[in-house]
Amino acid sequence: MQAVMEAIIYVAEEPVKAEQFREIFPEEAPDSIRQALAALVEGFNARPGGMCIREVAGGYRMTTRPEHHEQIRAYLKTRPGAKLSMAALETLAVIAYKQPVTLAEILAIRGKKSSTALQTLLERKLVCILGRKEVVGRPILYGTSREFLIHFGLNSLADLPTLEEFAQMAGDQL
Amino acid sequence: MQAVMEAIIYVAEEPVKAEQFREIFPEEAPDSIRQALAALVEGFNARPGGMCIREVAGGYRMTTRPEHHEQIRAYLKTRPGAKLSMAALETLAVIAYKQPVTLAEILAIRGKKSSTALQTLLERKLVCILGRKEVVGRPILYGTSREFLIHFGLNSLADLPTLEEFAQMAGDQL
Amino acid sequence: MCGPEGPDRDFMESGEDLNLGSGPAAEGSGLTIRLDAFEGPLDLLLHLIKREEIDIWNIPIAHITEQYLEYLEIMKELNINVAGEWLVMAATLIFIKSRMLLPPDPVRESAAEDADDPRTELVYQLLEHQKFKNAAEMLYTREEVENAVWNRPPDEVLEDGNDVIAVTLFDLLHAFQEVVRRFESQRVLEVAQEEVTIERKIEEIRRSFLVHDTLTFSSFFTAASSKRLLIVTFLALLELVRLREIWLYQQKAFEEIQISKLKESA
Repeated sequence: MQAVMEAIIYVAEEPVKAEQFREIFPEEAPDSIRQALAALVEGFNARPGGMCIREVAGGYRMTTRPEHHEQIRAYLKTRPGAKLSMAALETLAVIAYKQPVTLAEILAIRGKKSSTALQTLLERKLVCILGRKEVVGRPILYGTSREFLIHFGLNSLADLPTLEEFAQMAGDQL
Repeated sequence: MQAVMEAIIYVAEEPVKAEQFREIFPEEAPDSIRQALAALVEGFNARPGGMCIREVAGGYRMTTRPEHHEQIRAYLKTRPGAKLSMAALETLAVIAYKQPVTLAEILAIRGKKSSTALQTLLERKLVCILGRKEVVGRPILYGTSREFLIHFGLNSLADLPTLEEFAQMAGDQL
Repeated sequence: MCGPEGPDRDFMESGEDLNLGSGPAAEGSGLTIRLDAFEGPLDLLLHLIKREEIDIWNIPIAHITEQYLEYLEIMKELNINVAGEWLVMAATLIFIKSRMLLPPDPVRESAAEDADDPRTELVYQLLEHQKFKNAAEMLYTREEVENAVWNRPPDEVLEDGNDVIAVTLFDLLHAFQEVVRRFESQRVLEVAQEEVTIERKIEEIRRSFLVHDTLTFSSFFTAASSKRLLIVTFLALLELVRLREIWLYQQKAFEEIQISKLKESA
């Protein structure tokens, strides 16, 4: 079973969720699927290879190990991907921690217009529209997407450090 | 060195040739590269995993093991449908807009080797051979097939939108 | 412009949405820098507070206001379009300053001093902003890590696959546009100088660092034929500093500024 799981994580374009394995192994008990998965991840990551299996966005995903990035990049002849600007990252941080949040609320925290940054985030699908706030003007509510979790290698929003940690840091810095 | 080799075979779109590793490890002796490669392939294929490294078209390529194909196919069917890889999609786009076109011309436009992608497109019957170009070497000319039109719901190639129309479409969606 | 420790480098750092808008501008250069592509007034205040090592709970408001207004002047000179929020902050600072000059209300003097301090609200706003700047830093670090891994390019693993393909015409066009974009980006040098954008300039600079490890700061400006090109070059260098691809330094004060490429961090 572990070998098939490995092959499926390898071919999958998206992180594979544990539930998906239940469909593939309908005759297996959920518990033994979970155990096989855990054993696979542990065993795969313990070997001194070039890849690893990581938990991202609630699923399992195979990637190269970060420590080889220089040689892989040289081989692929790629440049580091288009990184987000600090303005976009700040806007994204506000959305991640305050979601669901409106553009006006983002403006209040950042103290500056953030529509260009928000546009970038929407285009890159890191942010999605969650609905509208039932107040005057019915402004759009924004939140982070699954793509956000994948982009930052997070398993869930709970993996983010708490805001209190950043508040304390801010207190120490100023 | 083996871990990096493994990672590179993993990310590569095309089978990786031994000579390519010489470029990646210029400081290593060709002999030790050959040995490391042989050890990698042997070690990788000896483990009871879901993938293997195979020698294909004079290079090394990572694939799933054939014995798991039934279950992998079952998994792939749970998805909305097998997508074409970005490489195949780009190659198909170049052929659609530039046909009749040779492999060398595709390479020049995409800036990347495209033979595996082209192979896939031929197998999927989205692309067909139109004849040979009357220049030195008489390279094969490729074009899109009837399947291609059917798949994309086009009546004829003249129905393909122009890039300008596309830009407008994309603009309207945002 | 000074080395990486220079006081104002980090303030003018730019984002990926570096746009040179083409509003009406002085000297007929047709160049206006939109400030919203840079940072906001809170960032400037935090920058000043850190630079001057000011206690955030006791901001010398008159001094900070003066500095803030000086920056606004410089921005105007640089043809930077000052957005409304900058003026709102200027008004807020001037208002706080004037309130500080008033004698304290004798009735409420014994009450919580803090609550009556006209600076309190601004302080909380600054702390809140710094909090999210820290969160953004964390995201930046995570992004760096994720940038260093690759997912396998999905290709056709099952070579005998007869699956239905889930590709729309839209995907196809998008792919073609991607190819065209890549193709065109490889031909930067053929582009007329008038059209040099920051992105192209960045690519140009990257190329010169493929050949050289160190170049002088001024060498990037000698060939510039217009003010616009000077500014574009300048912003491109700043962007590369932000991306940590290059760094600027001086051997000694007042010496020629050198630019070196940074080795990719392993």
